[in-house]
Amino acid sequence: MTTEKTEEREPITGMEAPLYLKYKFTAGESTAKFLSQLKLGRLTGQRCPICSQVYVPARGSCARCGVATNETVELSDKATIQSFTIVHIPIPGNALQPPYIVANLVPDGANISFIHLLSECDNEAVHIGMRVEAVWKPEEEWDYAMENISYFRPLDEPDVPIDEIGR
Amino acid sequence: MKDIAVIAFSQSDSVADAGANNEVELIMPVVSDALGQVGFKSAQDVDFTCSGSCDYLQGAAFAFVSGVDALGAVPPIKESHVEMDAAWALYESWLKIQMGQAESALIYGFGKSSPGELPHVLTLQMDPYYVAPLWADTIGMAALQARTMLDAGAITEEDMANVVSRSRRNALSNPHAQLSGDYDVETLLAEDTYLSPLRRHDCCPSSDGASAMVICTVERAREMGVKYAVIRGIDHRIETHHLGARDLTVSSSTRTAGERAGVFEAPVEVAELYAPFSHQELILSRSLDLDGDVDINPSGGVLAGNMMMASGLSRIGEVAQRIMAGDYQRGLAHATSGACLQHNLVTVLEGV
Amino acid sequence: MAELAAVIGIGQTKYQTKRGDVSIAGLVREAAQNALIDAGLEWRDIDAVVIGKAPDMFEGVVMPETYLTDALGCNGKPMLRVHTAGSVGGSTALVAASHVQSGVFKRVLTVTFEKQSESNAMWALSNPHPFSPHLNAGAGGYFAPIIREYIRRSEAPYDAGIKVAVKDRKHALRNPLAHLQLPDISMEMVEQSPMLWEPLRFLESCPSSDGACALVIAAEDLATQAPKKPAWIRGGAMRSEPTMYAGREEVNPQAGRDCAKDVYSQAGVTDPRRDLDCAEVYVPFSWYEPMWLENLGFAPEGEGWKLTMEGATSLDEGGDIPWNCSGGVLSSNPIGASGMIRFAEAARQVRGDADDHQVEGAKLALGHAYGGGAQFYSMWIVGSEKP
Amino acid sequence: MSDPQTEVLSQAFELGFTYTRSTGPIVGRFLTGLRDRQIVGIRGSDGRVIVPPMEYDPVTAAALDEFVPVGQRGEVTTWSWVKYPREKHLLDHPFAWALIQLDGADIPMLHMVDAGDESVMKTGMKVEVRWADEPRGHISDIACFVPFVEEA
Repeated sequence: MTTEKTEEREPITGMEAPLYLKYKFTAGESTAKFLSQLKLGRLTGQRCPICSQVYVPARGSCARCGVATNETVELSDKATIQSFTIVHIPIPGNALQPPYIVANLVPDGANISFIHLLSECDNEAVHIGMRVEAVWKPEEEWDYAMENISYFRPLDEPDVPIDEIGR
Repeated sequence: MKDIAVIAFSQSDSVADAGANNEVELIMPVVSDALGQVGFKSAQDVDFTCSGSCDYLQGAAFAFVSGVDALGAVPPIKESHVEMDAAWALYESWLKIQMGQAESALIYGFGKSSPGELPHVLTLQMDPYYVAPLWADTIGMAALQARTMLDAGAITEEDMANVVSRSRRNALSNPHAQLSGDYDVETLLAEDTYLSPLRRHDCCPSSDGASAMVICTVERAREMGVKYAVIRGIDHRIETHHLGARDLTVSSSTRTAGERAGVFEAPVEVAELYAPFSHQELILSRSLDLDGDVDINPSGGVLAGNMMMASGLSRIGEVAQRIMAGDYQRGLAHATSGACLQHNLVTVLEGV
Repeated sequence: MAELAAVIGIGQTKYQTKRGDVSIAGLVREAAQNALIDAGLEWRDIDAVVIGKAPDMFEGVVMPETYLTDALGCNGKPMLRVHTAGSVGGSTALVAASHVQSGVFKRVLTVTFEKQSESNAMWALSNPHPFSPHLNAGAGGYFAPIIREYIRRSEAPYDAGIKVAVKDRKHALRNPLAHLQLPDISMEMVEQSPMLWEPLRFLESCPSSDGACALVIAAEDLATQAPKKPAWIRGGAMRSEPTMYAGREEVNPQAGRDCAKDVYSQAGVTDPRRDLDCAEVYVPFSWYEPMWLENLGFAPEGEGWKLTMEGATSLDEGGDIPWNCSGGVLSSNPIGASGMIRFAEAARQVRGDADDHQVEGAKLALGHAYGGGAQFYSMWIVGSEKP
Repeated sequence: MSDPQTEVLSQAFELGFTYTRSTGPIVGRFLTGLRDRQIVGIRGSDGRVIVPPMEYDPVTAAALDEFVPVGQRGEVTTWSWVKYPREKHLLDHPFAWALIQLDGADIPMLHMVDAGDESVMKTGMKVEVRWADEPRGHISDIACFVPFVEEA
């Protein structure tokens, strides 16, 4: 390398730092229970021994009471829309084309919502209180994953009054 | 400063892999146990809650957010979090009580190091331009420090083995310990080096676990009629991040923290030192003027089990419990963070 | 009783997409040095340092206090690192204040920062993890359904959010440190910006910024000797609640209401709209202004949007209770620092030191921050006079 | 319903990002030097030369700016022997971590010594830089240090 060449180069002002760490993640007991049931095509929640509210997906405690939840409850795969948003940007690493609907859904038998996708619907017609049902992937593709449910789609049922959602 | 009372402490076992336990499942048993020791049911029964944890241990952002699910935080609670060992969460809580905004506090720390490669997770604590890109690992750095001590004639390999031998032996009576046993110095020294000059047994194990503590004003502890140990002083100090700019054979920050916490005002009978490597216990004891009469690491210390983010709080709990049980009247506890004892906290505890 | 404490120095960096001219330490140092200069102090005058930031994954530096010790003159001093999600900037200021209010220290430096350009905010805030569905296309995807529920309940006009987006960007034009400088901002421009998460448009969302903010907090005896007017801390409060629990009120969270009540009672505020002169409130998405107007008691439930639409929160429209005169989070958002910027800007107002975005004669101001799933809150009230 | 038998679910994943760091003038100057196969230190408040250059003095906290060129040879002040390199380590065979005080510097720097065998390592030994084939402005432009025997 010649000195001349050196002088032509711009001073260093930045550097790349590729920091990649490997982990082996083990799901918590309550998550493992939930996912084991999902692999069988069943949506389950857990009931709080104190306030009796049903959590889905359960994380091992009733966040309100601060106690462990141990009783598993099978839930319906029908749900009510608690709220939703129409998303116009892609999810990183997901093939889904915008616009799509992400909804907070309360499954029948539970008192809390989780987030999932809504499809087979007219985006403009989606509303709070609307009834929906899970569309499952083919059974042979079931894994320990919420993605076993591809999405939810509207059900031909009357809306749930807004103050009764999750009650 | 007001004297503040430690009234309850609980810790999990130190285990190599807590497996199917998420944050909530790790925290809830120790939090409920600590609260239960003084008849409390949830975080609603204290004025303030503060925790310590580190997202990078498990590789998920906001691990501490889930921690709130273990507390019964409805109605909402006064709560805070440090991305540090929970010994510093105790410090924050101690300030809160000193300023009169709380009379009692729940402190907890938790860590699950098993999913990752801890010596490299902690690489990312070091200088991001000069050191982290070399993937300098924490064991390698500690070994540099040990060599400095050996070269200076400040310690011998036998001294290091003695520390390990005592730690493992003390850990025999600690039901939470991950490593314990009777090992004589000769057997230990016969082992080959692992990251020279360190042997494997000179390095703490990596453990999963959690611990929790309840503190309150001394007045409150008296009203409640519970046993307590008094925090007479607590202080922490940090040093430069450039390893080459430090005298690695001493811990000046521990010394200063010790002075500020009042360690040297009267003799201590017991000390729990957060020394992840055997030679560091020797550095710490010397920086704190601990002589042969002091019981050092009666629990076995972190060489018997090192729950990252909880072990510092556990050191304080170990001393507090012994004082509450009447085994000792005055002791100190130490916590550390960073490479080669960069950041150190010292607490002085006394009996009533 | 707590000792009196006051802000005697404030330092900020310029906020921008990428501060390519400084290292992480350089960024933090710039704010800290500015705060020391403002306070007329040297590094040796500082007793302890408290830092705060959001997840370490933003910069890939674990527990960064260990690396930042030299940049902040901490050798041999105590250094603490706070992390309470998005509210961290506010919580860090409160923890720093407690170092002084406890009587343990006389002068404390506190700094918060984020150098978001080192990675990517969407990744750093929710990196994919095994066994958890990854459906969250950014923070807006989480908050948009809650906003939709607010609009349903309050029957707010569709353009209340647009109005906030314009108002805060107009305020930013008065603040040279603000990241977004959009001289042509208008209702049409915001309305025509791309829809991201209905009902939130691109210009109704906060940017991603590099930046740092610092404060020097001192005990009463030293604060009265400070070269510039101190901002007296009249109250400080924090509250947390779980992200999800059955029956949780997400639109108007109880933790926010309780936190406000607590800080108001400490400062003797009974009617915030009347008693406070201005507020710096964490509004990362436009609709959170009307929502927080209600949550913080500036307006009855369901009527926050009316204040926004009337111009009550606008400095340019001569509103009686200007919110976010600095341009707010909608104009600058280095996440870990955003809360402290609110606290600092409230202090600038009562020091009479807010330059072109000064609210004339401001005596009492609120600084507010929130984080997580709108579940962590920290607030303070600062005043031009001692309590 | 009865609880199903719970399975333990584990899965490997990688957490990572290629961070784009801006260096600022001090770190940048050092890295620029490395690209040209030169090493610079910085003069601290007490006159001591610190390598790699710190942006701020560890004692006085002053912003530092006086660069001082230092040598490419130096002395090992302490070392440790990595018998079992980890996957991330830059050398795939046993090596030493060392603090190395370069000629003209007062504060030693951390780097690796490729010594072949632990028995070669001695505190106080002389080492010299082995440059990367294509320096690019990165701390690893110093591929490592190697033992250096002074000619008689």
